[in-house]
Amino acid sequence: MNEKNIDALEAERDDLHLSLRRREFIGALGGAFAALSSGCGLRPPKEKIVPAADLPEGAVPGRADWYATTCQACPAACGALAKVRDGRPIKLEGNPDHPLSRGGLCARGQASVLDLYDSERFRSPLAGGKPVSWAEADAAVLAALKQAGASGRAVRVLTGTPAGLSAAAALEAFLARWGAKAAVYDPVGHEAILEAHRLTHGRRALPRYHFAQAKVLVGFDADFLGAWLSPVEFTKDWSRNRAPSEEFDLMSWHAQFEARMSPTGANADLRVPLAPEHERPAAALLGRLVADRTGWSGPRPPRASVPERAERALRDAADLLAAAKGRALVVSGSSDVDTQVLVNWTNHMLGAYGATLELSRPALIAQGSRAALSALTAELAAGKVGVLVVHGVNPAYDGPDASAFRAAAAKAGLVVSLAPRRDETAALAGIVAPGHHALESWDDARPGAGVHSLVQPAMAPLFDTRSAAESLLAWAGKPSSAHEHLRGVWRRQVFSRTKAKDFEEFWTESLARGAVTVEAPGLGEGRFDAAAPARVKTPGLSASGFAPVFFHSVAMFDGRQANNPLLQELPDPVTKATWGNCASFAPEDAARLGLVEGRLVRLSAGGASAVLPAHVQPGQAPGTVAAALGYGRTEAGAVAANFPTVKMLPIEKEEGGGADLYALSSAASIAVEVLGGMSALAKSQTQDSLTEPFTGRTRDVLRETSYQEFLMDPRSGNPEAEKGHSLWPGHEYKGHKWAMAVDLSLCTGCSACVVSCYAENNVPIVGKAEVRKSRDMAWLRVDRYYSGDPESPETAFQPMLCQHCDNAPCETVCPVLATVHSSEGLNMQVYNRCVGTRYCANNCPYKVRRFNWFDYAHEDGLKNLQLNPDVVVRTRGVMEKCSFCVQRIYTAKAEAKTAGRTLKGSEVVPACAQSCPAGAIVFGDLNEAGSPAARAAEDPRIYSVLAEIGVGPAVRYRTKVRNKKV
Amino acid sequence: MKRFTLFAALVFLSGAAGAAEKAAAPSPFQRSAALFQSKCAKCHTVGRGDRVGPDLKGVTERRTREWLSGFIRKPADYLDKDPEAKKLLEKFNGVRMDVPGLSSADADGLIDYLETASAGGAAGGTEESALAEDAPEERITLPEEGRRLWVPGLAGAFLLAAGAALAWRTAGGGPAAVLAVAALGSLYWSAGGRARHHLLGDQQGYEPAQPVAFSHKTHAGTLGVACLYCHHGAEKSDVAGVPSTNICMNCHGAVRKAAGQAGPSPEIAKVVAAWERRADPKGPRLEWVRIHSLPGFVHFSHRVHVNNEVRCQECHGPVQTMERMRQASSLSMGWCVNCHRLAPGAAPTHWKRAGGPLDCAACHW
Amino acid sequence: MATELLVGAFATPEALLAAARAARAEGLKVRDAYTPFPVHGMDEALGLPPSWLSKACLAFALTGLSIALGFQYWVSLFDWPMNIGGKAFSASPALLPIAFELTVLFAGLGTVGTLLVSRGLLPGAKPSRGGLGATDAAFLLALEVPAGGPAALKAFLTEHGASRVVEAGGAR
Amino acid sequence: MSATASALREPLIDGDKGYARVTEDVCRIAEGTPAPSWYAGLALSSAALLTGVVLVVHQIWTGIGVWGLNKTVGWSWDITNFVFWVGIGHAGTLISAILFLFRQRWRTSINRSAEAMTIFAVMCAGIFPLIHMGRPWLAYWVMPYPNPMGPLWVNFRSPLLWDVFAISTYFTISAVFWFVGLIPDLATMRDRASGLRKTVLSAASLGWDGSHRTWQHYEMVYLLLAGLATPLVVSVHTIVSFDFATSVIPGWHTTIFPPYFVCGAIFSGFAMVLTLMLVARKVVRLEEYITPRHIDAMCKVILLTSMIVGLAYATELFTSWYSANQYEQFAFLNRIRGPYRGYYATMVFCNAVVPQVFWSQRARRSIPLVFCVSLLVNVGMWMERFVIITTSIHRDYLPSSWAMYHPTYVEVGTFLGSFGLFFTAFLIFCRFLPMIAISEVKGVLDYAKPHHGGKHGH
Repeated sequence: MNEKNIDALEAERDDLHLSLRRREFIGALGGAFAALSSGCGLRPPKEKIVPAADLPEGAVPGRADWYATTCQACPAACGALAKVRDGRPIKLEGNPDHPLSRGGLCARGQASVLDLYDSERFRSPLAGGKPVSWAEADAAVLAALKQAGASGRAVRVLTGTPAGLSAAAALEAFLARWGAKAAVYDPVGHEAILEAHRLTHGRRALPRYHFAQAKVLVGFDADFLGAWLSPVEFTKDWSRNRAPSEEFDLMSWHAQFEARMSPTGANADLRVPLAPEHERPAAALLGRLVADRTGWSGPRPPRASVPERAERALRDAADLLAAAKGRALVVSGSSDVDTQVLVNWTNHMLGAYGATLELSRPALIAQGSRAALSALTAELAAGKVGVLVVHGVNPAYDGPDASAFRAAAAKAGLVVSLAPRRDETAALAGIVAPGHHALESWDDARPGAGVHSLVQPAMAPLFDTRSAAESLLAWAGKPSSAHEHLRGVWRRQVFSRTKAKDFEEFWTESLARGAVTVEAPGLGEGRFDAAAPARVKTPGLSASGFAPVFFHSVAMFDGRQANNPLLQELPDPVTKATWGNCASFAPEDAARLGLVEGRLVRLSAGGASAVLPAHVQPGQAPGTVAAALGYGRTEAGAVAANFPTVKMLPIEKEEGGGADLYALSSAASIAVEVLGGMSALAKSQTQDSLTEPFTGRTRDVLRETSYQEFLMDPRSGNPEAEKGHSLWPGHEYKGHKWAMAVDLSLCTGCSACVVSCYAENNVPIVGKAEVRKSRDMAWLRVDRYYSGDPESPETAFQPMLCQHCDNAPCETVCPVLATVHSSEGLNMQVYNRCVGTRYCANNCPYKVRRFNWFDYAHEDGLKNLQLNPDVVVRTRGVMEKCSFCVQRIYTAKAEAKTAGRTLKGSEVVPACAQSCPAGAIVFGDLNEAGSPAARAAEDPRIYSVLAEIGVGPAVRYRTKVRNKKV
Repeated sequence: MKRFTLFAALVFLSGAAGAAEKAAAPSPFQRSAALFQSKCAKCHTVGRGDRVGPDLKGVTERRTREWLSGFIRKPADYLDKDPEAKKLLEKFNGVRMDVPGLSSADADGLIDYLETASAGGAAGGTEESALAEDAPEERITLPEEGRRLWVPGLAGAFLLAAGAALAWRTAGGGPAAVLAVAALGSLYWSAGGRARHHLLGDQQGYEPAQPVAFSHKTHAGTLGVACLYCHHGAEKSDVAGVPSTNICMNCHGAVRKAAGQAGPSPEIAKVVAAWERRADPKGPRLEWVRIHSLPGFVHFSHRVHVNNEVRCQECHGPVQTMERMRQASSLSMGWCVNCHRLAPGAAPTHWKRAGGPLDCAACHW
Repeated sequence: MATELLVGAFATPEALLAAARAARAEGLKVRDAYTPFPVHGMDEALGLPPSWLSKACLAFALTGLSIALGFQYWVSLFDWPMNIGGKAFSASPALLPIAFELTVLFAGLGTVGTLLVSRGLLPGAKPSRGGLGATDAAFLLALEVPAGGPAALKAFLTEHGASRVVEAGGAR
Repeated sequence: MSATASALREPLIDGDKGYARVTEDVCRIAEGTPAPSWYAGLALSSAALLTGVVLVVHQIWTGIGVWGLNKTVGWSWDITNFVFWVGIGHAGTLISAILFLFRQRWRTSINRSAEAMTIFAVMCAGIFPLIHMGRPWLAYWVMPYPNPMGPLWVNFRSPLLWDVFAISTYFTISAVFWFVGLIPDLATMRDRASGLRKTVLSAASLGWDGSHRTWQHYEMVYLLLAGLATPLVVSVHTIVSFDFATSVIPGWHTTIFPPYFVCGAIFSGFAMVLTLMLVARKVVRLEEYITPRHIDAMCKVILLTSMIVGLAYATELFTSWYSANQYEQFAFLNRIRGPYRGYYATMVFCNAVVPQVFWSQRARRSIPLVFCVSLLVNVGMWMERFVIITTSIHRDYLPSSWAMYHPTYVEVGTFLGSFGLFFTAFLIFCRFLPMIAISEVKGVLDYAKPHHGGKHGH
């Protein structure tokens, strides 16, 4: 079966490679249509069609089916819908029915479908690096387990926090059978929060945050709109209070104190650069100020001094927080337990527990501890471990001391890895028992108490892999299919807690919905230990050198998806750099060190060092160096190592993609050495400001106003554009008139839309060298502009895509009619008619047209399986651009016509709008009265970018509103 | 096992999606008529003769209601045991009726429908194979590469001829002959010669040999199997699809010899072999040669056209007369656009809508 | 037309002009003059009417203009109207450059073509007065031999300064 | 202007030649064995041409990405070279047509070479729009031909399509004009040749016999062609300038472009004619035909057009300032002060400053100086096109997409290759065809001789 699958898929790949046609992918499930090109006479090459032998009833070739499942790209466990076309999942989208994520899906989630087709996945079990059968692998593991028992050496499982009930039950069964112990360690941990709650509330728990309830919000280095905990859920909640309309009651006020410029900070109403060493004093000061205003009578932490600017901001924040008691929230991403204790104290005083954050039904992700990993490393080093099973973590890369772990693991009797793909830890394993990709397996997730989310396969396994739960159960002596196991666990632990009567009915309904919420036993919010705040010590002065701020970026997170080209090419929302990390410095530090962008610097601490290109980051706290983690992986594959993805010119050489900073991440201070070399960053945007050089004038591209002014005048900051004269009467759109509105108040720059667009529209990945030459192919990009003081700038994001102008300048200039206007207001780009003069791109005021400079290789046949068969793969020499997802429009029309009804514009949701967790993008038919798109057109905040040149865009923006309460 | 559950989920989901789309409730009779169209009409007619199965006109008079209801619900039982049914099975080449999942209410409704239809109450006009015109394929036209080009062609011929005459007088025979030949060529082209020459890449008339000598003439013509019976994707999906082997086996599970032949047909044997060894990756596979092939940058939706009552033959030609399948139309863009341009008055009356979109993006994504 | 011709060769254009004028004055039939470059005053000396090619040129130009405008309007308004950049289907100003270019193209090619064809200047055509140096430095005058025979004519030519007199066939 | 004028005028052709001598002098170049310098020149230029061919093949094979263009700068060297060569291609027809209409008879010595130059320059120009396409093998789609796509025609609103018509019309009419002028001279050569050469020349000269009845129509046609080519020559660069003027990009969207481009074209065209003539008259010893008087006259044209171009630069700046349009003002400030300011400075220096030396007659008569100035003008005019095209789009409306453009070796080599083509073609022309219009020169031999001037009043 698996063999056959691969055959069929490879046949398809060959075909795709030969002719880049996409129509022939029919029904991969049961043997498939595979089209082969062979022979060549006067006619075009003869194509063969091999029909499926046994096509099941209900399966219709050429139609997409959607499965509800759970995204497994990070522990947040957002609900996802997998689009399956002819047996292949080709797209993940947010599941609106999911209780947490409610419809959005982040960049990494969107990209994770491509991980399924990663050629670095294991294709079969391995023993000593050689492919073996499952029977052989199981025998070897069982022998080692028995031998460990006999020789008195321990059996250990190193795992992340089990994602759900199924995984936990399988783990328990295994542990029970072999008397083993599990070391639970999470690469992206939130231990300080867990510990702090143990100290303040007597319970080691991670609260669930309800940003929707928070009208005043203060963040300390918590990138909750970027990559912190559950960004999709948080963005959804946060955005509820961010888009003012006239009937809107209150816009939230958000202050962020942070060292690096994070996407969250960039979206805050007030952002104050704050070095890490000032974080605890600042939290203490805020606590004391809030205590003054709320009448806290208990003991207080000692006074600490913070920079003056921060102190002023903290006073303002304290005023507002206290005034919004019960609707206020303070969050911190700090890994310092004391800081978190102070934050808990402040939240307690503000009455936030039970209102804006909840311990009663806590979040259940990332419960592990580093101590568990160090204890295990010590045990390993002492040679006490007979069998080590590693599941879902990669400490040989991202552990706090990866080299120690690697050395220790060598002393284990046998290391068994359950990793689905190559990684640094699997490289140490004697036996690899590869797991499935999430889209191939039955599993579940429990991101929070009472929230159960199902993972169901969207395709039969591509390779000879086995779900991790099946492996653990097999070794526990209770072999069961993952499906049966999952059903069993759910019958016992979920079904029993619902009111449903029939399990089968409950099960199919749950599968269709994707997630179930059950009554979780309320644990109560716990009692706050009033003595805790006073136990906090004020920190000593920081050491010399730079304070490290190594963070999880929106694209790379902890590096688990480093081999995903979609994420490598995704520009960081803030730095706009792709393909590798860079060391960011505050402008004043850069000036002092004589750094310019691209200058190589060596960061070192202890014995470890890393070389990175420098980057000057406005708004970064002086005395810090910030860089993204997750790069510089050695065992992740060709993409992570940044091998060229496009044919290079003979004179161009490619360099590696970023540096691994995990070894430096626990250092207190970093020495920075400026090296002689340069390595230009591959940035998708090189001009950071809307202020022109030479004139100092600001371009009216991104309109802003303050909430206060907005309340006085809803059109504030958005003066009506002068209406110019036209030579032409214009055309009437009688049927649909497609249009889009983007709310700049809601756009957080998270870039989910960008990846969604890439995945939906087969946008080519071009690689580092090409991005450096400004040749990225993004149809939809998120422009990021700074304004004001470079020490502490204001930031704004603006998604920019084809504006589908009614008077499109690109259309007039195309000599061959390759781009013309449709009767429904679309600016159509006909790839097959394009001869590639690029005149249209030159004449585009928004510069949203992208040219295929090369045949952007679709050489990795496996990756090609992700290509959307509904969208043609463009050949070289043609222009391409955003089509408003015309394939979705016409598919929806076909559905409507088949069903004999007329299409409603609001039925069509383009990929970008679908993915947006904040709901910033509204798409629809202007002629459909009362539709969101038609209503958006009446919004007083609506404006067209560059309205003065009279091109009449169909994409319009809503003014960004900042809450200037202070 | 895994696959089964996956399909179960798939079937469930597609069913759920379908249920959600159902419009206002139709009358019971309408529902039965629709049921007949979807479940029965591919093999049976009412008053249009035997197809794969018998003509059902007047069947309610021939059989009892109970017998019919039982047969509809559990055809297998009857085909195995009931003598009447066994006789029919023999008559219709051993093709076993297999319609799963009909309730007794469904069966009653169907019998009511058959009664009415036999009496002529429900015109058979909506029947799948009924064509509103006698030969819609005759409206297939050659691609008009040079629409209205005969005027400039003729003018060119005239000018060239005049030039030739002048050259004859002033420069002699050689130059005049060249111009005269050019004039003749132009005349030929404008007088219709242009229609006789295919442009490069025009596949019209392509009629390759297939691995199995499948005859559309026999199946669609003589036996009158509805097009959508095998190419069922055409009404639900953009892709019509080459039928999967299990569809062949619906009939050829029993039928092993061609009409009028004594022994088993070697052609059918190929299909049977492909079916029986379908699980074997090295087993024989049916590698059909693709005939209708649009370039990758063109999207054609079968379901939109089929649901607009555009007949299969209007594009694919008189398939029911083709022993070997051939491409009847050029499938060029101009050919597509000629129909899309038809105004409501000019379009065939049986189409639900006339005047298809002329936007590039309607086909080129 | 088997009329015999006498061709006189002169050294300068002035001599040729004088001879031609004299010949016409004496009522001799001047068939043609052959010169290395166009000699001014020759038209009048030979009594040629003004060239009609300017009228042909105008006709060609008008043809080009109407074809260009007609075709562009037909395509834009009737054959396949398209919304391009929101402009009206006709977008008249945009049609002018091509109309102009095609006017010039038709006029130029047509006029030259007419010249070549009407004067028999086509590949393969034979020059009629080869070997007499009319393309180098000789100025020739071809006179029809009157009924009285060539002698008087020969004398006439020599008298007007012809350095050489040659008999020629009657073609062209 | 009769007697006085002739007394003041110098003869157009030096050396007091007879008709036969002119024939001999001009035909000798095409009939004899070429000088070693000709072979050296041919070797050099064909090497450059070969380089260009190799690089163009590489570019078409691999993709246009081998150039340095990017998402922001979609045109740079390619269209710069195109406009540059089209501009150069203006001098020939201008000299032939406009000077003919203005009865500037000094043109006869240089018009043949200038026309040839036009044709070769337009060939060089035509290559660039062709190879700048992403899919040059589909270039025929820009022609409105009946096709099985509906038929789908072309976009008559696109300036690029106007370009197609303008350039192809210009090329056709120039080539016809050139060929019509060549016919009598080909006949002259035919009558001197023998063997294969004669056969070829016989076919090419179309049976020309110098008949005055033909000459009469011929002169009319020549006049008509000149009359047609004059607006054509103006229209071509006007239409080329529409590529930019009709766009919405600040720095491109400029109404001054048509006259500005036409003058620039004449300016650069004359400079290129001068460059070539100065070399040619030395190499093939035509000093008596191309006299200092010719050079002097051309220098004056260069001086005039230089000042017009300089005025255009000033007007551009004034307009952008006066427009009060933020984007417009920035576009021009960015030219002067932005990353490409070196190009702008070179452009102003070469085009507006350097030619001012021609106010001095001594400068106009100094061959080496004139040669240097003509080269600098060509450099400056190339810069002008680069500045207009590249600096306008590399920083347009949205700062987020601003980008820098740097050429690659492929672009540089392709440009070199276009020079290779130009000079190779020109050298072959010199070798096989009469470089000077024999019949026309014969017509002006008497010019400035008292009897002639008196008679015709030139």
